[in-house]
Parts: sequence; C-alpha cells; structure tokens
Amino acid sequence: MYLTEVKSWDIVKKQYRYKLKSYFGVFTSLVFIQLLAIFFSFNGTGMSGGASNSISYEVNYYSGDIILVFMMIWAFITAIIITTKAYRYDDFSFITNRSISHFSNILFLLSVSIFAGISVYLSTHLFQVLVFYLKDNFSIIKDTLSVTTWLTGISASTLYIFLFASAGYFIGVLIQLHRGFAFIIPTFLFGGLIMDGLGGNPTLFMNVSKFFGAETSFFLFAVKVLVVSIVLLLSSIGISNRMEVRK
Amino acid sequence: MSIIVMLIPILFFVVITMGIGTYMVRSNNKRSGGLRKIKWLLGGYTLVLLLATAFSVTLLPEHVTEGKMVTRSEMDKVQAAQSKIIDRAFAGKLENVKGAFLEKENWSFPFKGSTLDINMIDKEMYGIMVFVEKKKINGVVEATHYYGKSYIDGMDFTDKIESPSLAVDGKTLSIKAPKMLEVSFTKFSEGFAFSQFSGTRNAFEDHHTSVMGNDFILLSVPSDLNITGDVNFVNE
Amino acid sequence: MNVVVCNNLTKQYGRSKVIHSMSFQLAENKITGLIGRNGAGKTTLLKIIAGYLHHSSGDVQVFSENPFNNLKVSANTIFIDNEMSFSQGLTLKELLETAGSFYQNWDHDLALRLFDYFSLDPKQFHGNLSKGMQSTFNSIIGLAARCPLTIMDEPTSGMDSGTRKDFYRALLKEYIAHPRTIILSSHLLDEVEDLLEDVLLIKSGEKCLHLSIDSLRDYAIGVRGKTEKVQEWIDRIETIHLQDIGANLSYAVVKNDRSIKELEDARQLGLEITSVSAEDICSYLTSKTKGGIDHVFNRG
Amino acid sequence: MLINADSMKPIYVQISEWLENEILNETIQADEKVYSQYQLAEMFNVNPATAGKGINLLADDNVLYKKRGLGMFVAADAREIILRKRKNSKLNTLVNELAREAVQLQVEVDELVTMIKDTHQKIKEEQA
Repeated sequence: MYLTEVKSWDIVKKQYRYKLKSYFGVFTSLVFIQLLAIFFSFNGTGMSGGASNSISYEVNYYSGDIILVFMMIWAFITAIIITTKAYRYDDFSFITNRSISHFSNILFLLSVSIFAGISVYLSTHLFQVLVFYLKDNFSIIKDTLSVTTWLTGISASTLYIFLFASAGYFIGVLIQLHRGFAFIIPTFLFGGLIMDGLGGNPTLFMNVSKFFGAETSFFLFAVKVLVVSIVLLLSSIGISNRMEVRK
Repeated sequence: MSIIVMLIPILFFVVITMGIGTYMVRSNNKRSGGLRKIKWLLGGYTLVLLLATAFSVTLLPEHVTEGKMVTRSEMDKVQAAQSKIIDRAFAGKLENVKGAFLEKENWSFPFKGSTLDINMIDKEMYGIMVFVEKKKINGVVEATHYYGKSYIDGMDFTDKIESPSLAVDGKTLSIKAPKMLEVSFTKFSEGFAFSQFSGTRNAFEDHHTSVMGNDFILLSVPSDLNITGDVNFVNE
Repeated sequence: MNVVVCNNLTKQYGRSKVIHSMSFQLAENKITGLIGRNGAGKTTLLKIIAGYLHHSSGDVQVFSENPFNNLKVSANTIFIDNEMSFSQGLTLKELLETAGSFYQNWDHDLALRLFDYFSLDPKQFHGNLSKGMQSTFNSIIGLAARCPLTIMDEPTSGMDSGTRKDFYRALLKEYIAHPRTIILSSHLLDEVEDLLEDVLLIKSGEKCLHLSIDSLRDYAIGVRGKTEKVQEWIDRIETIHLQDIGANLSYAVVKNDRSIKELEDARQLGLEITSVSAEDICSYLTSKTKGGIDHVFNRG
Repeated sequence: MLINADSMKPIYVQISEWLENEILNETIQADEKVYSQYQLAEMFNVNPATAGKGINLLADDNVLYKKRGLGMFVAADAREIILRKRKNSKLNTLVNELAREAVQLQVEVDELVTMIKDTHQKIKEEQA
C-alpha cells in the first residue's frame, strides 16, 4: 500500500473543522452566560442624581461591561477545558501531530473569540431593547458611535476575549503537565490579588489592568494583546513538548 | 474598611469565575443534544441578537436623545463663568450676562405705585435670586428670568427648564415657583472596549458630572420706586 | 521493505522498564500478532510505534521515520484500542464522516455497510455505547481507514463471540482485498492464530520470539509419561515447561530440535510425543515459572 | 512420523490435503487452474501466507506447476504423484508401527509376513 503524503496546512484545516463541529457545545454555555450577563447588567453600572430650584434628575447608567467581562471569563474557561485529556485525545484518534493540534486549537479559540466579540456588541443591544421595554424612563441617551469607534470597539472586545483565552490555554496546559498547578495557580493568583489588596493599593492588579485598559491607542493595544497572547501560546506549545502525545 | 471594599470586586470576580467554571464543566460532561440542537439554539440566539440590534439601531433613536455631549472641561468653564457673574452681581455689578446665561422669559407690568413688595411664594421650598436695577423708565416694571446653562452628565438641559410665574397684584410682585422639572433617564455606554479608544472618557475615571445652572430674576424698575423684600440692587 | 524497525528499544517510567531492549522488524503487508500476557508491555510498545509515547533509548523507525509526534506516520497509521476517544458532541454518523475526511484511502461505503451489519445506531453517541459496541465502532474505523499501518490493540475486547468471528473474517477479507501491514495484539493467540502470518511474543517487556505462525506451531514438542522416565529423558535438555499431570505422570515441553535418535530414545522409554499448540507454547514461554500455575500449589 | 497422529495437523497441510482430494476425485482436472492463495485464505479463513504454504507444498511435489503471471495449474500426472505419495507416507507409517509392535510382541519376520499376506488376500477377495 502506498504511503500518503499530507500537507500540514491541510490537516490543520481538517482538525479545525472537526473541532468547530465537535466543540460546538461551547456555544451552549456562551448563550447561557451571555443571558446571565444581561440579567446582571440590569443592576446598572451606576446611578447619579441631584436637584436644584427647578430641576431634579436621576440618571441610570448601563453598559455592556459585564457582558464583556463574562465573555472573557467564558473564553478563559473554554480554553482550559479544551486542553483537558478528554478533548486533547480526540484529535489523536485521527491524523495529527502536536503542533497541528495546538494550531487548530488556537484557530478555534480565535474563531470563538471573534464570535464572542461580535456577540458582545449585539447582546449589548439586546440588553438596551430589554431595558427600553422593562424600565419606565423612556429617555435614553446613547453615545453616538462613529464607524471607527464601532470597529475598534468590536476588535478590542475580541482582543480582550482572546487574551483571556490565551491565558486559559496556558494555564490549562500547565495543569496538564502537572495536576499540582490546578491548586498552585489559583492560590498564587488570588492570593496575590488579596495580598495586593491588603497592602492598601492594589498595584499589581491595577498595573496589569492599566497595561491594557489604559492604553488609548488601539494600535498599541492590539500589539500589546497580540504579543502577550503569542508569548502565552508559544509557551503552551513549548511546555506540552515535555509531555507524551497520548497515554 | 477600605481593605474590605478593595477585596469585594476581587471576591466577586473569583466567585463569578468559579460559578461560570463549575457550570461550564458540568454542562460539558452532559452529552449535548448533538450538533443539530446546538445549531438551532445558536442560530436562534444570533437571530434574536440581530433583530434586537436592528431594532435598537433603527427604531430606538426615535426615543433617544442623542446628546451633543459637552466635555468636562467645558462644563467646568461654564460653571466658573456663571459663578463669577453671580459673585460680581452680589457685589453690585451685573454685566456680561449673555454668554453664560440665557434670557428665558420677559415680563412687563404697568405700575404706578411708589412701593413694590417682592413676595416669594413658598419661600422655604423655592428661593430665587432677585436683582434689581433702577432705570430711567416710568410706569412700568420689567422682569427677566435668566437661566445659566445646565448640563446633566454632559447633556444640555437648559431649554427644558421652566421659568417661575410672576404676577403683580396691587403693590405686590409675587413670584411663584415653576413646575419642578423632573428628569429621569437612562444612559447607555457600549462598554469599556468601545470607550477606551474614543478619547472622550477613561474607564478609570468617574465621568458622572453635572452642572446645575444658576438662575435669577432681573427687575428693571423706575428709579424712584421703592422696593421691599429679599432683593439685591445692582448697577447703582 | 520493513515498516517497523526497532533496535534496542527501551521505555522506562522512572526506574521501571516497561520495554526492555527490544529489537525486531515488521515487514510490509504482513499481519503480525503481538502476543503477551497482561502487563507484558504490548500496549506501551504499540503506542510507541503509533507515535503517542516517547521511547527512552534505542531506536524505533516507522516508515523509516521516528514515529513520535510525526505527521507522516500519523497520516499512514491508525491505532485502534478501547481507550480511543471521540468527541462527545458528534454522533456516530458524524464521526464516520469526520474519519472519512481525514484518511485518504477511506472507504465510506464499506464503513456504512459494516455499520449496518453490526446494527449500530447512526444517531447514537460514542460515549453512550456499551464497551463491545465501542470496540465494534472503533474497529470499523480501523478497517475502513485502510491505513498502510493498522494497529489494533485488543480490538475485540467486550465483543460477543459472534461479533468477534465476524470482525476477524472482515479483517481477513479487507486484508486480502487491500493488503496492508497489520499489528494485532491479543493475550489470546487461539482466537487470532489462523489470521496471522507472524507472531511477536513478548514477556515482561522483552522479546521472546518473533517467527512465522507455522514455525511457532512446530516450535516445540511435548513428552508425556512416567515421571522418572520423563526426568531421565529431559536430563540434559532444556525444558520449556514441566508439569505433573497425575500420579507419577509428567508432561514436559522442549524445543522441537531433537535428533531422530533422541526421539527414538524417548519411544524406548515409553514416552508419548505430542505436538504442542501455538497457544500453549506462548502460554508456557511467557509463564513466570517452568511449572506453571501448578507450581504454586506444589509446596511438598 | 514420530509425532502422534491424533495431534492436529497444521492448517497448511490440511489445505494441501484438501487440494489433493479435489484433484483425486477430479473436481479439478489436469491442466486446470487451482484456487489462488487468496481464494484459499478466504475459504479456510486463514492468512494468505499460510494458504500459500499449502500450495507450495504441492508445487514442491510437482502436483502443481506454475504458469508465470497466471497462477498454479494441476500437473498432468498429479493423480499418480498424489497416490504414490500417500502410499509411501501412509504405508510407511503403518509398517513402522506394525514392525515396532511385532518386535515388542516377539513376532518373527516370517510370521509377520504370512499374516500380512493372508489379510491382503482376504480383503482382495471380499472386494472382488
């Protein structure tokens, strides 16, 4: 029987298609978590009010922040889940090698991040419509979005989500390398955050979030996110080279 | 206390992450109902989202006041200008009113008497500054209600504000509070990913600022008229 | 051409060696049975060949390449075992289609006909199947993929005897129609014996024998008779197996390389000479002690 | 043959004997093509190599001959060869057994030959 020659890129595409189909279940949790986020968003991000001689006012502020944050957490956990054995071994029932497996995983995460990024924008609008019908005050103020703001906004949402997915992937691979990381990482992370908080000014937490959140140039922001994500993903690939392919 | 306050968002984040994580791992273990069911779910959801977005983009604007937003520094400038004018008015000099204040309403009452008493109805609830300017006019009292530019969260509300009602009965000018303007509205922002690069606001700054404009009534009266009541004389 | 070549192949976890300095070659288009007891290292060896596990030392080549994490090897090899994991989100039918999209030689028609024959439900999920049904499904994929190297690790575990027979028959017919290199591991030689061309017998991670099935059947002879006569005859001969089979009766198994004279001697001693089935040879060769299980009970 | 007849014959021997029987009862004629090793493998459910070995056994005895690219064919004198071979191997075994038994029972050669002659005569008469 003659041997088949395969092109890596061809197999990447096949694995990617297989993953889109077989990991399709992650979209169930996406829908559920988005709806949950919309529900939480009804609390509003703030309220202000005041009065003078002839005027009294009350403003309720709503934003899509919670939806985006929830999607970031969702992507983080999705990435961890797809590094687990149950998912990892699925690839190896068919043609693959480890780089292809990682690469198709990354493509998958990128795709769901893009979908999640767009759906954050869309579900913010669903939320607005719901607020419009469920709250009495009909005066609504919205920022007018220019096309550029709109595009950068959706791209930035996608990048934020992908950043978290990359972090989740990295942590997931660490946990696969050694179960102990499942306890070390949360302890380290949350312990660090709390110690930070106890110190009075949460420098670490603030610095990390400012590194991304306070960047006002979209180009620099995109560069920052992509560089950090690529470092995380390459590290994941490097770490996994220490493991057996399948046990 | 402050430590606990600091920890709350972190704890909230931890709890939410753990909650979402548990749910996702659980739902992951359950056999999903196959590709078809999820496709329907996702397709349906996406359709709802698209409809909602189309609706909010095309239909909501009828109900939406698209604010011409004023930046914080502009508001600060407006407020400073108003205060300056009022301060100087108390010192007896009212000038350069236009610009910072709008002329909301004018009244003109024929008046023959020698003494005019200014009476504020519901003094406890409503107090408005009254400035009096003596002019070379006869048999008439003119009143103007000025209102300073008012912004709630960057939106100009000056036009919506009503003037008090003025009436002369005998030798009394009574000022009655206008109907209270109650503003209650909802403000949406798309989220930090959208505002981060638009240059207007910063996610790390509190952006809720309002300017409640000062208002006053300027009475122009014949120079020989004697005014009683809680008033301030300007431009003597 | 050799499809699989191993030289001093060793695999160890920590200090324990699971595969110990194994050397052998598997020629193209042969069905080789990998036979050994549970824990002999069959699965580990197969996973190294399939490219799933690192080897610790020595050399292994599949299609003249190191198989570990190798795309070319992966594309031309299919590894079927009962731990095979498939997406829980896809139905069996969707899984078959996916498999078809990967393997160039895939015969979808064959897959569907086997699927029907073994009455699998296309809408079912892999995780919901019984163990036997899972094995059946995995084996269908293994057959239909028509990979130049097809590795099946205990493919029939959990199948009922009818299905086993059907599967082996299907395997043979597929092999005749589309010859390929097949490695079939089993702890029961009996069941697969007729299918095999070669046998690779391993014991505690070491190669024990690698020969054709016909040579294996001629590999040893058994002698039966009075204990002292048997003892006398085997005095200077290395025995593979020695067993008491009743009052003053013994059974010995030795390599089938005795001279005619020695065999005549045995006859003179009143010993009965028998052939030994391949299954029994494997079982004797891989047993820990020469006396077999009886040894445990003979404390006298 | 020193190995007991009651033990199982290897499959390739069984296959070659089956083919011999087919030739003896003329199911397969002289100069006719015999089954290929693959057909035999399917029929007996064995590895083609094993089936091939059975065919080679007959080729070695000149029962079959090879036509290049066409396969194996039955030799013209296949039946004779088979008969001769069977006679040899079977009788040899039996004679061996017989002689051994005779030695054990202290039967002399002449006595044994007489016994054989008588029995042979008897069977011939019965068949006639």
